[in-house]
Formats: sequence, structure tokens, C-alpha cells
Amino acid sequence: MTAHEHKHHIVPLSTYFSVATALFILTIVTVWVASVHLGSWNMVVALLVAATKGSLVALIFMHLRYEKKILAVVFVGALAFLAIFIIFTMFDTMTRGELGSEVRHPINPAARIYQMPAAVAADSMSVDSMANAIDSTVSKEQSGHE
Amino acid sequence: MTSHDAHPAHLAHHFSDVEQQQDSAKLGMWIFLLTEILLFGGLFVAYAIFRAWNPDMFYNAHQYLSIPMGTLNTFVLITSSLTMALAIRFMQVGDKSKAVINLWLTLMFAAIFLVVKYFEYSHKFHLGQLPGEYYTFQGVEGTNPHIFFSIYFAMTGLHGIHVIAGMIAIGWVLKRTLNNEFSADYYTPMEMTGLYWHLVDLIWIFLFPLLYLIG
Amino acid sequence: MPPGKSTIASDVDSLFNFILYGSTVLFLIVVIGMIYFVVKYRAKEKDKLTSGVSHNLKLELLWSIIPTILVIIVFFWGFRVYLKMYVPPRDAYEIKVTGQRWSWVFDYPNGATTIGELNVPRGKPVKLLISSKDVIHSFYIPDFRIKMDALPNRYTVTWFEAPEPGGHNLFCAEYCGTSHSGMIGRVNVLGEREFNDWLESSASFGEGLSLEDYGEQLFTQKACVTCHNINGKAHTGPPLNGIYNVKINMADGSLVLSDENYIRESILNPQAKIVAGYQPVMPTFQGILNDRQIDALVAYIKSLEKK
Amino acid sequence: MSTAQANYLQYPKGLKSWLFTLDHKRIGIMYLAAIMAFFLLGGLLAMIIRLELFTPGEDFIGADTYNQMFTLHGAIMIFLFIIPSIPAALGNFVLPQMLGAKDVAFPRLNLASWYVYILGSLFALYSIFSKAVDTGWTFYTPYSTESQTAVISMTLGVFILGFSSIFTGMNFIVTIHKLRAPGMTWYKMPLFVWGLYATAIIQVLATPVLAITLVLLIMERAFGIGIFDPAMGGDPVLYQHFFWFYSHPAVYIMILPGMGIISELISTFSHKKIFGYKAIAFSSLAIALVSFLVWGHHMFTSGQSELAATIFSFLTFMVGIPSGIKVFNWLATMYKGQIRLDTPMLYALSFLFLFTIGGLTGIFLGALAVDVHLHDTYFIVAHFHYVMMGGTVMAFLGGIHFWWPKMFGRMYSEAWAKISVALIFVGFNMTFFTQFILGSKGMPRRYYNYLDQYQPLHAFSSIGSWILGLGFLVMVIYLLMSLKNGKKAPANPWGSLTMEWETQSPPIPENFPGNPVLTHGPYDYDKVLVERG
Ligand code: HEA
Ligand code: HEA
Ligand code: HEC
Ligand code: CUA
Ligand SMILES: [Cu+2]
Repeated sequence: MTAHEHKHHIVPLSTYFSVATALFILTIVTVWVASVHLGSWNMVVALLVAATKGSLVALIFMHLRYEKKILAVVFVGALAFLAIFIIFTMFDTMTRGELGSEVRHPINPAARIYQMPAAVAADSMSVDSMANAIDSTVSKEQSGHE
Repeated sequence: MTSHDAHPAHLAHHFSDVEQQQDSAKLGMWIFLLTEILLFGGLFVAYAIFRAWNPDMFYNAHQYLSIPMGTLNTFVLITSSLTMALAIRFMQVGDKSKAVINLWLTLMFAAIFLVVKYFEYSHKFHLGQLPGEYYTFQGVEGTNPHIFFSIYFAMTGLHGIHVIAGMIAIGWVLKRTLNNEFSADYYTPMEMTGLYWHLVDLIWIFLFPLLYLIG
Repeated sequence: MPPGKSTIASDVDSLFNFILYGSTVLFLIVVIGMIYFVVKYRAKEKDKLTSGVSHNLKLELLWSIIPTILVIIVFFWGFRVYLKMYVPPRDAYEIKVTGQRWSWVFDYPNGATTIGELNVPRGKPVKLLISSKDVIHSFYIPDFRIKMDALPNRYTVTWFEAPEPGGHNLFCAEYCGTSHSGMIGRVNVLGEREFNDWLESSASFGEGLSLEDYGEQLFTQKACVTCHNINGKAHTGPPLNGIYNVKINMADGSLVLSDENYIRESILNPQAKIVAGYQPVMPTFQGILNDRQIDALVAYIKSLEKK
Repeated sequence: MSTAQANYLQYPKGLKSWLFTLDHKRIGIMYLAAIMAFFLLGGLLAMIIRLELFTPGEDFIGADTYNQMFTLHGAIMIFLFIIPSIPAALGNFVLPQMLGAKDVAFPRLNLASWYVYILGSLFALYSIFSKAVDTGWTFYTPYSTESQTAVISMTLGVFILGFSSIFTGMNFIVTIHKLRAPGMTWYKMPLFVWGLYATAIIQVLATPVLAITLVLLIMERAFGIGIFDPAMGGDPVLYQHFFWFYSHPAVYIMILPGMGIISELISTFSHKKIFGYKAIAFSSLAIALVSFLVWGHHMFTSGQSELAATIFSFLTFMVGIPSGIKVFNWLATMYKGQIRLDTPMLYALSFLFLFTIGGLTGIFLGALAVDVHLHDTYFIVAHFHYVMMGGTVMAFLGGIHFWWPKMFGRMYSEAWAKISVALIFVGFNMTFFTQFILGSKGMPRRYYNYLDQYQPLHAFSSIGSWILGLGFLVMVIYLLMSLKNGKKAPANPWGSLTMEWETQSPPIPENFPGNPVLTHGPYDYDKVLVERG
């Protein structure tokens, strides 16, 4: 009973080496592209390249291409639920304060550790420092809200 | 667990044949990988949200990560993934000695990865780019740069722990290979370890551009 | 439901009642059906084979589609009222609300401040700009059907309009520690005139009163009484009678002479010296009390005798 | 059935054989014992809570102690009791038998999950006895990053418990995919198995997120990393997203296996083919998948954006539909049946009654404007006790009474069991129905002290809890008695058609002599007649 004959697809060595080569090249590409200024497209390109590399690893190194479909379903399922997690959380974090601008930004964007030592010593943020923080305009470019 | 006469020694009593056992192991392993993806997923969500809130700070802070080191480590990890795949491939055709060599190579590359990480980390510690409260570095423009480094350490730290766990698994498989426990008919633990190791690689493939290249 | 006392309350209540009636009907269908079947098909004899029906498309569609329609109605209804609840009218009167462990501080546009008591004019929309000084609290007035979390370092907004004068409870609805359940306040809906009078007098900082009398007034107004007795009995905080010019044991073992500066410091920076036997839970009043008010409190505390 | 062989309880012998057992039945029993112990602990804490709430003000414990009590009650009940309850105890015991398998796919992992559970519970117990925890079971930041209590050991414990849950989930998915007996096609599987399958999917998808959330929380406490703590530039609402991404699906981890048990009970005791098999099976999967899209309904007043709240509200209602489909299918199953009111069936009927109330009150909470008023009041407390206690726990108890003869080979006293059901049912409604009224009147939850106007209802609720407690006391006693001197149980006391009843009670270590083959579907009461006994 040699079970492996009908079950294991033996991938030729050359395939492994070409995949590795492709991964190396793609790494160089993505490093290079990052140095070119494309604005927000940098992100897109980097993720596309990473996704390509990831697919190669999953399909060939991890044999997903040769296995039963259920395993691919599991893998894609994981990514799908991760996407849900990110997207639905962003429904909140990216659309806060549509109905009123005061609520859009933190009152005091800088964390405790960047504040004057005196303010830190008072343990809880005092009303004074909070009031000051409200007066000082919240810097728009740091908050990343469109 | 007793083995029945008609069954190979590695077949557990509650499976009816080797194929069923192996399919089960694979499915179980992939489900485990799924949990790993979602475990890292939380960090990706944190990354995405804080980056969306503070793109400039992320951009400024990421320049303090060393692209050469990161690229080097990417190469190292891809190579280790290749050697791992090859080890399994050789085991599939029963070439034990080549499998052993490739397992050793994989271990070695994993160790190199950690050494490089060690240099990166110690450099950052030195500059005071520590997570959270311990962050003392002054050079980064933008709001709350410590958050970038918190996320950086959380992501690479968790990844590093996975590298270490992977090395332990590979070491264990290596030992069993040397003990002649595997053959072309049975090498499931090695295959499972391989899957795990590729996932570690796969996650790094995403961490690298997100942290080092586009911040 | 308690009687609704805001313009939004009736909207919320009609939706509540709609769901209540709908649910009651559905619940009765299920339970009466269940009881009826149990009685009717109770096993009387030995087991025998029973009917093999396994589905009935019409029935199944019926009980999928009707609930779907119902919930879609409820969704849109809930959504409409919700929008109304969170979009304040432009001309609303704005009050800043700050939650802190364990009291509510209200800042009015003219500089007046109250603690624990919110005074509002009747028949006028009031917009609340809510935040917190420490952990999350939640600003909840059951009679008005409004609730909004108070987040540290962020503002949230809600609003209401109360048509009738009267007093209402105000709760903290997000767990915030030891005295979460004591973080209760009152909302007083005053007539227009009354409200304006009150507003003026409270912004005048006790003019015409002696320091001691003004201090006594502040002692209740600023909610010192929620933690301090003046009859020698311990409460959340130490009793404040007869503490002037005596040596007091601190938690770190030191002895401190309580002079005016000490009392002042105790109010403005209470964490600096902690009295032995008490938790460091007193909030700072920095920025809430102006100089005259602090002087008044100090004068008042000095005047309290040991009993 | 052949003559009785040594059953799994008798052989092998000795404590060691239990501690190192790979037998899913023994692991199930070990889980059952541990889980019941924590249920009692959680229940006793609940009794303390109710006693303190009998009157306003301090009765016998202080505010801080009270806060620790409800936190520990919540955390124990959720993480140590209800999440593992049905899957790890009953599921472990019957799943392989229902499939005609000898064991779960990974017996070692199964045993490991029990030890992981125990390890996690030791951490939890450690934090109870060191400084306790007072954050509420939700560990909201920034309170949890500041609290002086033993938050880290508790969260670490919960983190570890998460892995035990993941292991169980993995094991079940693989077992269901790979270990079904010949002839056991997907649509021949009992509905309890479908319920466990849907549950397991949630377990593996959601639990890792809880793990990373707790890691970040611990790091926030230890290093102030600034993800969740606003003083460090973080966002506490983000914590709530992370937490509920797990914890909402988790409520379906609790209820789906319960619904599975109810399908078994209703069909068996109505002696009738289940109505709408596929609808019930697929509604479980639908609930499992949609459950990942609704978590924001716990955060309607949290300061999340209005857009997010609206989306979450809409999707929340969509979960109600498949639950409704199940309820109506169960009802239709009873139609023209041959209904017997044995104890398990009484629990199933209680479930229908109580879960319908609990579920329908969920609809109140899903409606945006109404939830703004009801959020964090006793209405919520009542809602979730109706679904968890009235739903899951009723199903769990029904399952225990159903499979008790199979597990221990003994019958319990039917008369005492009925008394206990009645006490529990009445006590439960007294305790928690009042809380709906309290909540709609604006009584906030997690309140140690309350205004006088709420006193009568609180007192009534506390009295109800004593009746409830008495019911449980009766149950503990007669179940323990039955272990000692209950009547010997036959292989199939209920005349049920699922496979676990085809082997002797209690089963032999390998479950079935030889390799079993499926001869009839699980609900073929129109074709096959099996004598009770
Ligand atoms: C077993 C656990 C369980 C289950 C099954 C459910 C089921 C549901 N829950 Fe519940 N819930 C909890 C456990 C559970 N919940 C817990 C623990 C909390 C509080 C956590 C905390 O804050 O501490 C909570 C809180 C909670 C909230 C947050 C409230 C708040 O804090 O402000 C909401 C809001 O939408 C909600 C909704 C629902 C809905 C819509 C369902 C639905 O799935 C219910 C579906 C069932 C039915 C609808 C009944 C049967 C159907 C019919 C008879 C057909 C007719 C139906 C229609 C017309 C719709 N729940
Ligand atoms: C599975 C979940 C579960 C279960 C079963 C229960 C069961 C009970 N709960 Fe629990 N409860 C929660 C989960 C659960 N609870 C959660 C998650 C919270 C929120 C916590 C938070 O806010 O963070 C909560 C909060 C909560 C509160 C609100 C506290 C507050 O907000 O201030 C109250 C108050 O009445 C309460 C009461 C009860 C009661 C009376 C029972 C009863 O049904 C208990 C009945 C059980 C027993 C009585 C067993 C004891 C057995 C015996 C007495 C027999 C004798 C013993 C021996 C022989 C040893 N619970
Ligand atoms: C939340 C409860 C709380 C409130 C409200 C509060 N205090 Fe206190 N206070 C305390 C506690 C607890 C202590 C003891 C610990 C410490 O020294 O900080 C204290 C200590 C003091 C002391 C030092 C007492 C001594 O015996 O040395 C003074 C003076 C004082 N408070 C004044 C005030 C005044 C004035 C107000 C109102 C404007 C006020 N407190 C409001 C809790 C409170
Ligand atoms: Cu403030 Cu609860
Ligand atoms: Cu929920």
C-alpha cells in the first residue's frame, strides 16, 4: 500500500527554483518602486506586488494549487474575514464626525509623553491644559481626514 | 494508541486509511494557518487605521527603518522558504540526505534572519525608538510617532516569535528525519512544518513593504 | 418606560411600543402554538411511525418574508429617529459636559460652571459637547431617552429639548470604577426667566456674600459634599471639620501641617499629598474654580470646627 | 446489541488513565466536570450580586467588591463556562458517536485543549485570589489600562482559554469533514453536528482576534503602546471594535450548539421527522457568517460614526431572520408528532419560550434609537440572560439530561428532575423578566447602588434568584445521587434514531464494536421504529 503515488503531486525542482527567482525579482522591483514617488499609488503597487508574491508562495511552495479545493477555501476565507474586519472598522474610523466637526479629531492630538513635564506630573489631564488644547487649532494635516 | 497489524505504524487507530489521516492533518493545519492569519490580522487593522489617521507621521517614521536590512531579510526568508520546500520535495522522492541538508539550510537562514533583526532592534533601542512610554527619540515629525514604532515592534515581534517557533518545529522534524522516522510514504509532520514556515514567510512578504517601504 | 420628557422621547417610545407589540404577537404565536401542539399531540400510546413531512415551501417563505419585512420597517424607523437624535439644530444652546470620576462638570457659555447639576432652559434645544477627563463615562438621561459616551480626549455630541420644567435623573451609564453608581446628577429644566436669572447669579462668583458664606454655598454646589462630611465622620474623603492648623498623617507616613497652602493644594492638586487611610480619588479642581472661589472654600474649611 | 463489554468509564483504570486519556468521551467528561465547577462558582457570585442588590446602598459588600463580583461573574460565565460548555463537554462526548467515528480527528490536540483550558482557568483563579478584577468582562480601555486590579493575569488567562477554544474548533471541523462513517453524507448528519460545525467556524475565525486584542491590551498596560489608550494617542473605541469583533460572534458560539441540541430534542421527543432540515442546517451557517458583520451594535452610543452604526444596525436585523426560521421549524416539527414530556423535552420547551423572548428583545436593541435609551441598562442584562441562560443553558441542561444515560449508564429521578425544571423556569423568569422593566425605566447596569424607585423590582428579582438557585441545588443533588444509585440505563432510553444510541450505554472505549455503517437517517421517524429502552 504505497499511498503516495496517487496522492502527491511531485513538483519538479525547476518550478521551485523559478518561483524563488520570481520572488527575488519581485522583491527588487518593490524596493525600487518604493523609491519612485507615485503618491498613493506607491501603496497600491506595493500591495499588488506583495499579493503576487504571496500567491506564488501559497500556490507553489504551499502546494495549494495541487491540493483539494477545501484548503484554498480555508485560506481565502481567512483573507476575506480579515478584509471584513478592516473595512467595517474603517466604516467607523474614517467617517467620524460627519454630523459635526468638533467630534472629528482628538482634543489633544499629542500623547502624554510629548507634553510638558508639568502637565504630566499632574497625573490626570487638568481642565486647564485641556482648554488650551482646544484653543490651539487641531492641525489638519496630521489627522488624515479628507 | 495501538497500531493494528494491517496498518502502517504511523496510522492512528481512529482513521481507516493513510489518506484519510493525511487529509485530516492537512485540513487541520490549514485551519491553524487561518487562525494565524487572523491573529496577525488584528495588527494589520491597527496598522491600517493609524496609518490612515496619520499618513505623514507614518511616512516620516518609516524612514528610520533600514531598507537594506529589510531587503536582506526578505531574501533570507524567501531562500529559507525555498530550502524548506525542497526538503519536502526530496523527502517525497525518498532522498533523505538531501532533505536533511535542506532542513539544515532552512534553520541556518532562519537564524540569519534573527541575527539581522537583532541588529535592527538594538539600533532602535539605542536611538530610543522604543514602543510606547519608553519612546524618547526626538527626530520624527508628526503626531505620536511612538505609535508607528509600537506597531512596528508588535508586528515584527510577533513575527519573530513565529520564526523562533518555526525553528523549533524544524529542529524537531530534522531530528525525526535523522532518526529515520520519515519516508516517501510518511512525512506528514515535515509537510506541516513546511506549511507553517511558508506562512511565516508569507506574512513577512506583507510586513516588509508595509513597514519598510511605504510606512 | 418612564414618562418621556423631551421632544425626542415620544418618537423613541412609539418605536419601542411598535416593537413591543410586534414581539408580543410573534411570541404568542410561538408559545401558543407550542402549548397547543403539546396538548394536542401528546403521546398516548406506544410509539408508532409519524408523518414524514419535511418541508412546505409556502409556509417557509411566509415565515422568512414576514419577519424580514418587519425588521426592515424597524430598521428605517430606528434610523430616522436616531438621526434626529444626533443632529442638533443650529440654534441650539451649547453646554460643555465633562465626565470625571465620579461627577459631571458643566460649562456654560457665559463662564458659569456647575458640578452634578445641569440647569437648562425649557423649550430650547440644548446641545451637549461631551468629553471625559479620565476613563469612559456615559451621559444618560432616561427621561429624555438620550445617552452618549464621554470619551477621554475626544468630543461627542448629543442634544435634547425639554418642553416642560421639572427635575430629572442623570446617570453615568458606562462603567467607570468604584463610584460608577454614585455618578448621578440632576437635570433641572427651568423656565426661561428663571434660567437666565440663575445664569447671571452663578457667573457673578458670589458677589455680595462673605467669603465664608460663599464657600459654604460652593461646598454643596461643587459637590464637595458628595465625598466630604463636616461632622467628623469619614466618607469617600476625610471629614473636613477641624482640619485647619493641625498635623495630618499622610499615606506615605509623613506628617503635614495643614495650613492654607495645604488646603489650597489639596483642592488644586489633590494627588500631591494623600491622607492616610484614603484612596487618591479626589479630582482636581484646577480650572474649574477661580481664585475667589478657592479662597472662599479655604475660608469656609478654616471656619469649620471640630465636633 | 451484543452483551455489554467493559465501557469507557471502567476501562482502562486509574487516575493516570484519565489524565492521559485520548478518548474523546473521557475528555468530554473531564470538561463537563471542570465546566460545572465554574458554573457553580459563577452562579454563587451571581447570588452574591443579587443579595447585595436586594436593597440600595451597602448591604454586606462594598462598591469595589461588588464591581469585582460582577466582573468575575461575567468573565467566569462567559470564558470558563458558556463558551466551552456545549461544544467541549457534550460536543466532545457525542460528536464522534453521532458521526459513527471512533474518535475526533486529533485526540492529542483534544487532550491538550483540556489542559490548556485548565491552565487558563488557573490564571483566572490566580487573579481572583490575588487582587481580583474590576473592569467588567469587556475590559474596556482606558479603565482596564489604569485599574489597580489583576487585569494582566486575567487577560492572560482568557488569552490562553482562547487557544483551548480554537483547538476544539479545529478538531471538530476536521472530524466532521473527514471522519464520517460510510453512508453518513452531509445531509444525513444530525443537526447538532451542523450546529457544532457552524460554531467551530466561528471559533477558529474569531478567537485569534480576541487573542491579539488581549495581547495589545496587555502591551498597552505594560508599555503604553498608544493603540487603545487615549492619553497615549490611542483610540478606546478601536478597542471596542477589536473586542466585539470577537465577542459578538462569540455569542453565537454560545447559542448555535444549543440550537443544535434543541433540534435533536424536539425531533426525538416529538417522535417526528425534523421539519426543514436543510433550512435549519443552512441557517446555522448563515448565522455564523453574518455574525461577523454586526459587532458594532454593541457600540451605538460609543462615539462610533453614524454611518457605521447604521450599517451595523441593518445587518443586526439580518441575523434575526435565520434564528426565526429555526424557531418556526421546531414548532412545525411538533405538529402531528407524538410528544412526550420527558425532562429533556421540558428543557427544550423552556428554551423555545425563553429564547424567543431573549431574541425578540435583541430586536429592540438592534433598533438604533431604542438602543440609545436601553444601552447599558438592565434591559441588556435581561436580554443576554434570556439568550444565554434561557437559551444556551437550557439547551445545555436539556442535553445533559438527554445524554446523561449515555454518559454514565444511569437514569436520574424523573420526578425530581421535573421539580427542578419548574423551579428553574419560574425562578428564572422572576429574576430576569423584572429586569426588562427595570431597564426600560432607566436603571443602568453595573450599579452597586441605585435609586429608591427601583427597589421593589430589584427585591423581586433577588427573590426570583433564590428560587432559581434552589432549582439548581435540587438538580445537583439528584444528578449526584443518580451516579451512585440510579437505575441502569438501556442503550436507547428515548427511542432516538441518531447513531450514538446504537451503541451500548455507556459506550465501549472505541464507541462502536467494529466499523458502524449508517442504515437510516437521523430523523427517519416516518420509516424506522426503535423501541425505547
Ligand atoms: C447567547 C448569546 C446571545 C444571543 C444568541 C444574542 C442574540 C441577539 N442579540 Fe444579543 N447580546 C448578548 C448575547 C446574545 N445575544 C450579550 C452577552 C450581550 C451584552 C454584552 C455586554 O454588553 O456585556 C448582548 C447585547 C446585544 C446588543 C447590544 C446592546 C447594547 O449593549 O446596547 C444588541 C444590539 O443590537 C443585541 C442584539 C441581538 C440580536 C438582534 C440577536 C439575535 O440573534 C436574536 C435572534 C432571535 C430572534 C429574533 C427570536 C426568534 C425569532 C422569531 C420568533 C421570528 C420573528 C423574528 C423577527 C420578526 C425578527 N444583543
Ligand atoms: C452564561 C452566562 C451567564 C449566566 C448563566 C448567568 C447567570 C446569572 N446571572 Fe449573570 N451575567 C453574565 C453572564 C451570565 N450570568 C454576564 C456576562 C454579565 C455581565 C457582567 C459585566 O457587566 O461585566 C452578568 C451580569 C449579571 C448581573 C448584573 C450585574 C450588574 O450589572 O451590576 C446580574 C444581576 O442580577 C446577574 C445575575 C445572574 C443570576 C442571578 C444568574 C443565575 O442564573 C445563576 C444561577 C446559577 C446558580 C445559582 C448556580 C449555583 C448552584 C447552586 C446554588 C447549587 C448549590 C451549590 C453547590 C451544591 C456547590 N448577572
Ligand atoms: C470624588 C470624591 C471627592 C470630591 C468630589 C472632593 N474630594 Fe476632597 N478628598 C477626597 C479624598 C478621597 C481625599 C483624601 C485623599 C487625598 O488626600 O487626596 C480628599 C482630601 C481633601 C482635603 C485634604 C483633607 C485632609 O484631611 O487633609 C481637602 C482640604 C479636600 N479634600 C477638599 C475638597 C474640596 C474643597 C472639594 C470640593 C471643591 C473636594 N475636596 C471634593 C475626595 C473628594
Ligand atoms: Cu462614570 Cu460610570
Ligand atoms: Cu452582539
